[in-house]
Amino acid sequence: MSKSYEFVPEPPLVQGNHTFGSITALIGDIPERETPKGWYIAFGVANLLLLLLVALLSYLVWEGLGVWGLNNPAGWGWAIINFVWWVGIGHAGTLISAILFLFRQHWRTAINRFAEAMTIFAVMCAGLFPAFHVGRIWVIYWVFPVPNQMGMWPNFSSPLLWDVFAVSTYFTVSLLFWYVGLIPDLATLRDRVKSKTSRFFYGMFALGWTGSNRHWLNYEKAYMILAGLATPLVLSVHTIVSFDMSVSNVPGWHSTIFPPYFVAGAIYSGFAMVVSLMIISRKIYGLEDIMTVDIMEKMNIIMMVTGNMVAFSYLMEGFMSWYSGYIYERGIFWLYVVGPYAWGFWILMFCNVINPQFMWFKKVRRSVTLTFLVATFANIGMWYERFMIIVASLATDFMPSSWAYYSPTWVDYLTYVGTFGLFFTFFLLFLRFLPMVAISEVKAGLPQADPHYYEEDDQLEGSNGAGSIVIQPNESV
Amino acid sequence: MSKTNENPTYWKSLNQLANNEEYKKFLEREFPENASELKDGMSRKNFLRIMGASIALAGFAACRRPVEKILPYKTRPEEVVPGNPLYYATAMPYRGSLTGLVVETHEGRPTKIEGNTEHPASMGNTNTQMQGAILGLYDPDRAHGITSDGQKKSWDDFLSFAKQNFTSDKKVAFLCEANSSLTLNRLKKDALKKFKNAEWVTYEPFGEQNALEGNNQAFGKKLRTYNHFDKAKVIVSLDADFLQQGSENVTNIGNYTRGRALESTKDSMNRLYAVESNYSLTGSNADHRLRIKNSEVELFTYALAASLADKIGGLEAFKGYNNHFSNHSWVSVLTEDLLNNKGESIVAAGNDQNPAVHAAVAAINMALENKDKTVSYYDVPTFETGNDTQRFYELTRDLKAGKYDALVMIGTNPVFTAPSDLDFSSALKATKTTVLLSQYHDETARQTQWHVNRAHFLEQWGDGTSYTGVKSVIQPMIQPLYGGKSEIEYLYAIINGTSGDGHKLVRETWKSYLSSTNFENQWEKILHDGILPNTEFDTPRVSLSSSFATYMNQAFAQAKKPGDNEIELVIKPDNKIIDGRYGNIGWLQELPDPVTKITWDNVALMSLKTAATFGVKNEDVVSITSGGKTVKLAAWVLPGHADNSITIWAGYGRKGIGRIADDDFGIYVDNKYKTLPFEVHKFESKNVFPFVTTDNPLYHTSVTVKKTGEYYSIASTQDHSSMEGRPLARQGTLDTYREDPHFAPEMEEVAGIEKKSYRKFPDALYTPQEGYDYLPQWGMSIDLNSCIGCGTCTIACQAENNIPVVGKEQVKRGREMHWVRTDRYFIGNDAGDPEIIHQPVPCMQCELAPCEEVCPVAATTHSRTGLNQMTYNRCIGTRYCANNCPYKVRRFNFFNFSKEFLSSGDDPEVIQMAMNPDVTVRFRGVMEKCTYCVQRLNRAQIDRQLETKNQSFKPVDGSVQTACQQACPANAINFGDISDPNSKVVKVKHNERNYIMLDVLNTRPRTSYLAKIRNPNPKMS
Amino acid sequence: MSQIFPKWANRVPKRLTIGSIVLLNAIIFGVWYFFSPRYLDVGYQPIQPIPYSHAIHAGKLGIDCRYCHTSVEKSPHANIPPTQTCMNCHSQINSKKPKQIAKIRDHWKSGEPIKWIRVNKLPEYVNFNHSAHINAGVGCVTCHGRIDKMQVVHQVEPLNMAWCINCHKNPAPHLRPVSQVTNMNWKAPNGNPEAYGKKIMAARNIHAPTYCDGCHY
Amino acid sequence: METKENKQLHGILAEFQNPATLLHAAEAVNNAGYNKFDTFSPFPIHGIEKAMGLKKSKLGWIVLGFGLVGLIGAVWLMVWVMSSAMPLSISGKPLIDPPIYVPIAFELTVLLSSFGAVFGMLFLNGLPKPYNPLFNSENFNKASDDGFFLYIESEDALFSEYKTTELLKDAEAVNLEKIYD
Repeated sequence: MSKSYEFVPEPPLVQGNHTFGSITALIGDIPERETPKGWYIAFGVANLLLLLLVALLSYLVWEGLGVWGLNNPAGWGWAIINFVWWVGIGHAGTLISAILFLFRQHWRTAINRFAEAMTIFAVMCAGLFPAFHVGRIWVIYWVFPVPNQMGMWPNFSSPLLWDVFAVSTYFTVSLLFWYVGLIPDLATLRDRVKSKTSRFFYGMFALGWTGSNRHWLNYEKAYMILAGLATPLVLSVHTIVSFDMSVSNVPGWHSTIFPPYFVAGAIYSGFAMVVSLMIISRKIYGLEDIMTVDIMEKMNIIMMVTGNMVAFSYLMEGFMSWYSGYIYERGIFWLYVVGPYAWGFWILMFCNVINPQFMWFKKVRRSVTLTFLVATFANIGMWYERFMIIVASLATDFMPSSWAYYSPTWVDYLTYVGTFGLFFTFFLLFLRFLPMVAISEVKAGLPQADPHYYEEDDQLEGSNGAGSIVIQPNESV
Repeated sequence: MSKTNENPTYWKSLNQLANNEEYKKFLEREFPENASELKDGMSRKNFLRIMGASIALAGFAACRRPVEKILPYKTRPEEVVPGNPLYYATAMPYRGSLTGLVVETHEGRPTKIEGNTEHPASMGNTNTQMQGAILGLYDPDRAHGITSDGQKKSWDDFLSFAKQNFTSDKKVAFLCEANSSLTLNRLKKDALKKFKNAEWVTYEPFGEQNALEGNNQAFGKKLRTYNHFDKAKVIVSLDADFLQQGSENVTNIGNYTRGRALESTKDSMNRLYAVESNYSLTGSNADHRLRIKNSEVELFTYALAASLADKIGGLEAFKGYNNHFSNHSWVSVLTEDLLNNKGESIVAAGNDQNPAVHAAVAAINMALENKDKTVSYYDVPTFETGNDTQRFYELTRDLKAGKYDALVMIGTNPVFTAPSDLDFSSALKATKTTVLLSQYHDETARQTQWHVNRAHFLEQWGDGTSYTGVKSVIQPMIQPLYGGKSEIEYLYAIINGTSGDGHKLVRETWKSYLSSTNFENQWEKILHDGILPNTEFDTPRVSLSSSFATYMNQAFAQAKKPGDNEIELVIKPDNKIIDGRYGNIGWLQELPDPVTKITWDNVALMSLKTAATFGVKNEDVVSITSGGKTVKLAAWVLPGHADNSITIWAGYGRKGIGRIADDDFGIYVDNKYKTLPFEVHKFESKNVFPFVTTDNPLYHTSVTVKKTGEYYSIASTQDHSSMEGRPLARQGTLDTYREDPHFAPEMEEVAGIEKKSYRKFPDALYTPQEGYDYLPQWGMSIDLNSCIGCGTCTIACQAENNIPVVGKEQVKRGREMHWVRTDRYFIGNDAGDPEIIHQPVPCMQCELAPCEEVCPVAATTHSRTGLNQMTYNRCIGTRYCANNCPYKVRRFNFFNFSKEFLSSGDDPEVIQMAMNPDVTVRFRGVMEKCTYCVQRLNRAQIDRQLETKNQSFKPVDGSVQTACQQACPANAINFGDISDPNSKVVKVKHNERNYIMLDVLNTRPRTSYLAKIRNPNPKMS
Repeated sequence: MSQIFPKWANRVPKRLTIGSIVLLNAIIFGVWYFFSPRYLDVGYQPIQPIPYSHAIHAGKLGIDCRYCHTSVEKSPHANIPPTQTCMNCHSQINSKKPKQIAKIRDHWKSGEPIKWIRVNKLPEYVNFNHSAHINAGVGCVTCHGRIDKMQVVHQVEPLNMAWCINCHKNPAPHLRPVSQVTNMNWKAPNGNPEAYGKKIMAARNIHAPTYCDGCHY
Repeated sequence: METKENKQLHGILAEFQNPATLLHAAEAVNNAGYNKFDTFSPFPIHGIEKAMGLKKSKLGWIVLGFGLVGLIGAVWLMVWVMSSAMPLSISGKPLIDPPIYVPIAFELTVLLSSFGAVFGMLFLNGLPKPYNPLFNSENFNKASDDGFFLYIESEDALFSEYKTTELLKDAEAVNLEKIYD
């Protein structure tokens, strides 16, 4: 008696009738193709903002931190908010690459490359702030364990120091991970581009990659290990960032839920940013076939899940502040809700609690515009979350006598805007000169990449492997 | 330190110094060591500033070594050991009487002022103005020389001028500040002898003239009232802010707190009733406070007197009198409480109240048999006869009428302070010759012919008497920085047309007080101790004068109940700058007002209800009109202020005095960055003296107030005044204390500890590192029951630790640098009429300090003496420590505050001289905080090592004091070695009221508090 | 395609790696050596307004340090002697350098202080207390070197924090009897300063602070 | 402009239709006993390492080494600094306080490991190698696009121009090319 199972395959990762060659052409030609006008305009704006950033930071260093809106209870302000926000965004990239790689989620190939790029640039923006928010940046090297004539060393029990190590490690590893991924594609470009200079540079960075399978063997191993290392690293980084708060005793900071809560938040905002960037670049460079709506939907689902994790931690915070019976904790939560910064709290509630719920609807998940909207709100919301945690908690802590309202100065505003200049300057350069999709991985993802694809020709002729396979029970699989 | 206080080095040697060339050089600031430190200190900071721009240079810091000169003495005065400070006794003339001081000098420049323990008016304590005097001395804005009609003149010019113009045939008027100087008094007699029909008038805008006149009416003799608050059981203050105002407030604070000190549950304490319109510092310490209009205080007094008259004799004048207070619950309760404490009670009236009120109060105290028990009436020989106020009015009118050839003014500023309808300027115009001696080229100086710049009391020889009459000598610590002259040299010159040496003049005077046989020895003893003991004024036996009844009856007739909806305006002397005389002292301007916590400004204080009626909130500008005069001021809601009454502090809104006193935002105005969202209106003037008129001296009964719709930003250091139900500043009533002595520590529940006794903490996860037992373990205790919240500790700390003034804008941003702040909380359910509790908060020196573990570069760590040390030169300024400090006592240099503070003004180097050479001047971008004055501790520790040949590292208990402790007029702060079970501080910490703020965090602070105890009258509730 | 890089290019990467490693080490060493106070400050020898020779006064004539630097035992500062101190002798004694003596006398007459140039200097934020060290038995020579052999005084020790801390962590080898502090050529008996110092520490109850506000406040 | 004359033969490059044929070819060549040969493809081909008879990569061991250096180095540094080089009382915490070592120890381990992974990989692959005889072949460009190649070096013991060519022909090579160096 025979039973037969129907196997409904995933929708193909790459849509349209693509061969290896066409994939190469699709992405590999971008540096060769002449650049869209939009790119130049965007790049110009980004550069202006970058200049603004440089100017403001010089002004800051010359005049002193007083030019920011910091005051006595609120010793940290926008600088640290922006830092945490950017680092959070910087999470998606390596996370998508690493975790999804380990979980064999092949749809990652469409987005991992520029997600990683985004990570690197975001972390660069983030890194600026902790450096410039110190009072005497000219001695900031004291945070590194460098032997010196004072015989002094850093204090390894400070979460801030852990942060220094975490963020710099994260940046370095992300950079390596990204570059390793780039090597074969750089080789591809090296072999395509015409001009001598670009051949020289691509050639130099391709390190003479030939596509030898002896090399692929070590390469894949290395990539796998890096992914394995990066995954805990990603989680550790925001955990340690959250230690900056949770290890101290400030009400609203001193809470064990922070690490998971921060990581969830980071993934939430990170994916939001990736989605937005993906939506933009697929439009500009016509990569709809690779960055498909299915992939967008998958990411939206992750956003929804992490968003709800964040919402849950808000709930827990409220509950614990009541349940602990710790009047200072209770006080601060009450102040979030009705205190001087309540407006921030409610913005946050909308963006991080209501907003992700829209993703329950398939229509929203699959609609490009709506997704873009939701993602943007998610990013705004995550900024406000950090604002509430850092400023609101500090400004109204144990000592009512010292409570004071923190108000940023124009320098704060413009510095934040300036960081976008830094981010997009690099990001646009990346889009322009580097393969924004992992060419070799996409190819490897194609059905014809599998040697077995060429057996049983008769059955699979021309169907890109997207047909359904009937498996007989008596067959052993 | 105080070890040296007990035997400060003899003056003689420094006296020889004064006449030697080298010492003069000295004053051109050529110090052996410290000057170079300071100069170089600045250059280093400049260097750092540049570093900000080019970090690359950092490595070469050492190569660019500035060549540094060392200038030794020619011949060093024996007692000067470079690097070791010297202490000299002197005295400060403060609002008409002297307070004994001991001044710390470093290589000839005074750097810190302390109270003189020998001196009864000080008893080792000081007040804010005395602490601030150091900055007053080094004020670059003081007048730099003698001027005549805008021309710079020399002292000789003045002498020759005096010779021609002050001939004996001239009709001369003398207008003098309240001044107790004996020599001045001696010269005054000469003056009156020389100039026939000359007039000598004493004028003080906020002086004791009303009190004197009152006593004059009551007893027929001008007598000075002195209240022994330590002896009283019941104190009734009728608008008397005796803890803050008046020249004897240091003594009062000491006595008052001594009368409330509680060592154990058995002790008893006095009870203070306050009746006032403004919420004064005294009111904030009262056990019961009645807020009524200022104009009603008079009526209340009479009602009280009347109700007493029914029970006891001596108040017949009040029999039958009654007004709307007569059946007020307060009157009956007070009557009863006062009668129960006959001879142990004090009724005190405020200096600004009518003479009649003082007369009535005098009668009440007589009737209650308080005289010579709790109240003394002193006969002060230096007083002129007659009513000072009236005499001043007449003098001015005569001057305007041109009846005088010359007007000689000593230390007053009538153009600024005199009643506006007198129009003193025209009096000056009408007089041919006018001369003025004053420290600043002030409003009056600009209208007088000759202005002689006055020497600061630290620069001059002088003498005088304390409030109670104890004689002291003022000896100079430093040669006049700007060649100023003392009042005696000035007066001598006017009389004789020749220059008289202050030193000789004073000795001359004192010949009559000391026996001629061994004058020199006594003289030296006086200079050494700072006082001539047992020389109080005598207290004549007095009785109510026959005319008293009639006088009171006139008073009854005049005293009317103000209309309920009438708005009254009360002008009060400022708590910090009095009538503006201390206006250019940055420390005082930036000191938060003890009750409102406002800095840098005066405001229109009003109650919640009144503010509501005008529809204004804090910082809304109101225009106040009375008698044709209008002043625009920011409104400020002060809970507990009387309704329909507005209080304004005088002394603000000055012009052309100096960069601090003038109508702007302190030293951060021009050269500094301003934040956009925070915008400020500037006004013509915040001066309220125009309201003062001859018939309404200090309050107006009906004024009109309008909301202008403008907004004027006020820099207050405390935005939030509720404790939010958190047990921070803890208090209880005497009864609760007696029932449950441990009520205070039990107010916060800490897991694992039932009865919290001294140094009993919940366990930590690990065994904490302890201090070394061969070292002292420093600890502090602050008694909230003694603390009255005056803020002297803040200024003392600022003076000791080189803390910069940051200016109004920065304070507004919450960046004030005070290492010890005084928190003021409103308590009680009635938002309109709350209680106040004050709580000084320095660094708690936690043993498990949250700030330390979070510093990435180990800039703040723990010393083995238990201090939470702050290493400025290691700090990179992450401000993480400040975030993690639950007590919020850390301060950050957001700008290069010290540099701005030290290098601003015409003569920057001068302010640098005020800096304490033992303390690093902090530069931009570093954190700073209280370290228990570690420079003093280390010095004491090393001195002890030297004494004991290294056998002991622990200074003897009491031989080292922190600046705040030493200055505190209430003796609320105890400090010492807690590893020594017999030290005072340990004894205090064993008191049941001892508690630790935020002990739930188990930070194990070395500083603990004693809970405040109030002594309410059960009948009141 | 044709080759982008010539054959020799394959040798570049290895050489680059080795080269950069060498360079890096060179830089580290350079900074470590040339930026250190031991290189920058030691040997600082300014020309003094009057070529006063410690070699003659302290060395040849054997005048005790404290004759001029009187406050060293009782004050944080070791004072520079007042002109008077010079005059104590040089009002009578003429030396081989009459011109210089004349200078001093001029200063004495005019009262104009002699502008000596400072040699051993700590930053402002360090509070070094001479009396404490003298009292503990740290010899002058320990920090100032053989002053008695210096014609013109120069700095002999780096005076950087690590150098201070080094001694504070283990003072023993640098201790001597208080009576011997000014003795320039004192040697520990039994030639073992470590052991001898340990005895002194025990006997004189010597503890050197190694926490920050021992010096910084 | 190089000519075959002044160059000597370096090996034979064969192109194949698709991954499958390359796989089989590799198998054939390997079975024939060649070992100085290599296959090239724009992406790693599943199972080819078996076909080519390659051993497992040794990269793992290198990474482990680096990782241990990071871990031990970090912990040693922190213990030494906090307890011996700079023994300060910080918040009264003990001088040796393991919990605080965790984050930095972890981070440095990861950092060093990933250095190991990347540089180890490059080392094992003998990269960077900008010059490669294969680049002389115009056709070889496809190796990074959609070409599948097998290359047998002339150094190989079994190499003989004729036999090798035959072998490759049998393995369905679509295109053969001599590579000169």
